[in-house]
Amino acid sequence: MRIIGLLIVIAFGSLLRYGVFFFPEWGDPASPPSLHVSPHYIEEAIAETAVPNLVTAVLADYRGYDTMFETTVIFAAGLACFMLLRVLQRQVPECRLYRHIPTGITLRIEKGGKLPTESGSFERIDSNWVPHDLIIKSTSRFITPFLQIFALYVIAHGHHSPGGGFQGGVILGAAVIMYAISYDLRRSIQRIGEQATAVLGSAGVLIYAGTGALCMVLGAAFLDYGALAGLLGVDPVMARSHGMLIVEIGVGIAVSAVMVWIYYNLSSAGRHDEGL
Amino acid sequence: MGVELFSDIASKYNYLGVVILMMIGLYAMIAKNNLVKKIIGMNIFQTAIILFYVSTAAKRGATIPIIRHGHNGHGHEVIHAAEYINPLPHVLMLTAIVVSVATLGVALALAVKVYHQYGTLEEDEIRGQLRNK
Amino acid sequence: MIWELDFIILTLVIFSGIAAITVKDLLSAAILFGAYSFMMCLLWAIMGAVDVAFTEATVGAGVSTVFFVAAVFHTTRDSKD
Amino acid sequence: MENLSPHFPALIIIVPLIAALLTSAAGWLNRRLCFHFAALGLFTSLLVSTGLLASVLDKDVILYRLGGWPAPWGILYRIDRLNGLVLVVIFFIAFLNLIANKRTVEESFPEQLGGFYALYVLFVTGLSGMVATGDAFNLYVLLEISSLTGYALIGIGHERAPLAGLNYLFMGTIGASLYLLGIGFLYLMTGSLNMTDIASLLPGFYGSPVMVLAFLLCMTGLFIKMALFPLHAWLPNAYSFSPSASIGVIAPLTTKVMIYVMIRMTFDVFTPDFSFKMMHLGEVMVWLAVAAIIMGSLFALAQTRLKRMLTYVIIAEVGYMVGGFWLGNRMAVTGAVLHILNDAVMTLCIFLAAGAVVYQICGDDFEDLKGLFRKMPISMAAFTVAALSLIGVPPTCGFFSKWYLISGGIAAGHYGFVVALLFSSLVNAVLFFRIIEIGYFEPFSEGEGGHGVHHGPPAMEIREAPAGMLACLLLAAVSLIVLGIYTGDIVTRIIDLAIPPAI
Repeated sequence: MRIIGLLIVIAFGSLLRYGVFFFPEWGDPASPPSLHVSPHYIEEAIAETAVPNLVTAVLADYRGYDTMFETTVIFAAGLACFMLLRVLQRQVPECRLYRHIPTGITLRIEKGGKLPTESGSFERIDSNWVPHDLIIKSTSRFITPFLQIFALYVIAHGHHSPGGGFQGGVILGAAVIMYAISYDLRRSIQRIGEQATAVLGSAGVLIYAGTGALCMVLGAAFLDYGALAGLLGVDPVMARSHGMLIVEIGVGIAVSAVMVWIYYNLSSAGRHDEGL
Repeated sequence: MGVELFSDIASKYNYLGVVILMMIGLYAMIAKNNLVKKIIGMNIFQTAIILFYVSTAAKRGATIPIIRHGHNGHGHEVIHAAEYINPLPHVLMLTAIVVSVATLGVALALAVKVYHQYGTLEEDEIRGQLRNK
Repeated sequence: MIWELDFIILTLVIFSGIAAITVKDLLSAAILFGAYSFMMCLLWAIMGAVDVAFTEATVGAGVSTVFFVAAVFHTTRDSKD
Repeated sequence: MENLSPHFPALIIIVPLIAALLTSAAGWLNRRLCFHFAALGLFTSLLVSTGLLASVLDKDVILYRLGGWPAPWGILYRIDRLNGLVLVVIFFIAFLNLIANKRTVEESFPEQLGGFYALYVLFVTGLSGMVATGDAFNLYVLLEISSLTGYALIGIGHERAPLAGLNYLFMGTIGASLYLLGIGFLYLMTGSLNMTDIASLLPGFYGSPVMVLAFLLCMTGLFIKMALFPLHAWLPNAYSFSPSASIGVIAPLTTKVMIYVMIRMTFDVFTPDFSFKMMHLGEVMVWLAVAAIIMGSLFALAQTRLKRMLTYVIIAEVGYMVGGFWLGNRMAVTGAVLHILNDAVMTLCIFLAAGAVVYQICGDDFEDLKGLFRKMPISMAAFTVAALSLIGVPPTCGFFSKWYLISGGIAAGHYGFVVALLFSSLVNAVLFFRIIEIGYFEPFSEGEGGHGVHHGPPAMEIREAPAGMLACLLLAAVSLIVLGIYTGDIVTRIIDLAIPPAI
């Protein structure tokens, strides 16, 4: 296998190496990609969409249709991980372990047994439980709000600076993932349940597709945000800018929810127990 | 000839880097035995293609594709295409990165499932188990 | 675009890529892959693709590495190659 | 209806997409709605695509600007006669299979209905988008949607399914990445992503090695995805271990849509001039196809399980279409295009029948099939029709596409291809008559009962598949014959006009 692999790889590599001889020079301003389609984006985007970040303008407007499916791909991945890994047959485990948080004493409750009355001060743990590090816990508690605000900023400010729905959504999801790592998965699922992540994931993509469909209902082409001008009370160019903001928010919601969803399923192999 | 070759390499070394990375990724996917290693190779292969696209966008003497003075509504200055890097490949590659992380998620989910089934991530051991059945 | 810097980082990218697929321990491979992604993100930032670099930093170096670690946690760290 | 008709090209993709999202959400809120959302979405798309085909028959080509941007800057949808037809087939098959497998899905995934149906509908969305799009990069994104959902639909099966799904994922990702790289090469040379625009710019680069490489990369990527012979290794395991509900849509559609995409790329992007006359690939491709047909048939002979045997038949069928297409004369290309259509419906019918059998007797070893005609007469009748069509017996549609392919092969003077086709028909005859024989002439696996049903209690009573499954199966079988009868119309009114005059 190793030798076959090496041969295939060398053949493939030398074929590509041969092709590189005939490429335009790297960074050449006169190469076709710099001359044919892109000048229109660079020169006209701000007049046509009022968005200075060209990448956002092209991403969410000129090629907004691609981006809708990009979000759908992520959503499909979330669904796929759920379908592949999630174990839903809940058999009652032989015994459950509960830890009394103030004292650190662990209770072992056999099948059918009930918890003592003060259940608020107990937490469910697994047999491979290890105490979580205080430093990590407090640091993550300190960082999380800033991370979330930064994520919102990235989503909202994608028109003017690098960023946008996707990056912001991942950061927002990462904040939850960090919480789930530094505390434990059960607690994170209590806050943001599996159902919430799944429904939010589809809702995010639905915001995107729905915006496009709304444009269609208003008589323009699918995703032609200019049609929203009357609804938003601005001129068509600003309507494009606002339309992009709406879909970026949809992307942000979908991506953050799905990232958390994938993490839940992957980190507990679908059992939704203590996780990492 | 030698000088020409050297100047060719010097002006396109980035594309050569792409080729090398692709070879690394492809080699890992074909020849490695461990499933997680294959997944890493797959990701390297995909990022190499992303690097290729980003390289096609580069433009000497140009800046990042965010219009200056664009914050207060419509810019009044004339914008020259030569001043800004081509944004189109960047857009495409944002999509490709997303696709690669989606593929990664599904691949890892499948790998975890395979591990639960066979108790190993090595392909030859799995094949051996299947043959013994 | 500073080509010297670009060249150095490209070399680092290639080496971390090779390291990620040759190291025996899968957890190390995951972390090396994170390093690879991060170098790649720097490379793209140098080439002016700020949005792509940002995405790679959050996705490739961030979430992907977490996914890898999660998967390795539920499988095994050992690998024969 | 009237004011919506200009939006039809977008609606065929948007409706199933939104239906998939609603299905997934419904899975968490009210599980009973899932099936209805999915079925409604696919049925609407089927209606819309039929309307689209009707209007494209008069109008030649329908263009739709997504986002309202003109061609090279925005994404364009381009519906012509050929992909209008393919779209109808996609939705027809997806809808029929969905209805047929309602029961099996509910039994296999009682708690994950929403997830399964959403994946299913997203898979169909991706395929139909690939067929409709006029943008080379958009095609990649949709390809990844259909592939990712396909990996999941396969990986949720039993036994070796996760491993097969993972192998499929590796191969599929290499294929899609090679396609992406090929598009990147084209972009580097032309600076455009729109298919028509690329085609208009390419004549300046006909001699360039980069263009040849781009062509080779795109084609290799697509060949991996369509499982052409030396690159087919992922297919048999992936298809034989996945649940019947997923395989009923994946097997008929994936390979055929990839073949359509290959036709689209060669005609609309690389232009027939370049692909057929300048690349000198035709001969090589036809011999590869011959190898695919012969090897697929031989492997199929060696199998002892029904579903696994059928997967090798699919590999041979891929060879038919690829070979016919690369023969490059009008007759053979017509045959290849017609065979996309026919083979999709044939595969649907045969896999539905196999699914019904597996559902009822919980196994697909040839040993288990004994006495099946008595047990499930209607399903086996449909199975026989599909088998006759795969062999190529006249009233069924399989005969006509094979006729075109063989005449094309003779016209091109490529007798190797003709022999391979005849050989494969012969092998198919052997394969299917063997199964029919097992099902018909060996009614009792145990000795009790002797010679008939009147000795005591009947050892085998009729245990047909559920009514919904049976109705869909019959509909598929009937449509095989209907397609056969209307072959002339399909060829003269649609396919003839869709093939560029240069061929």
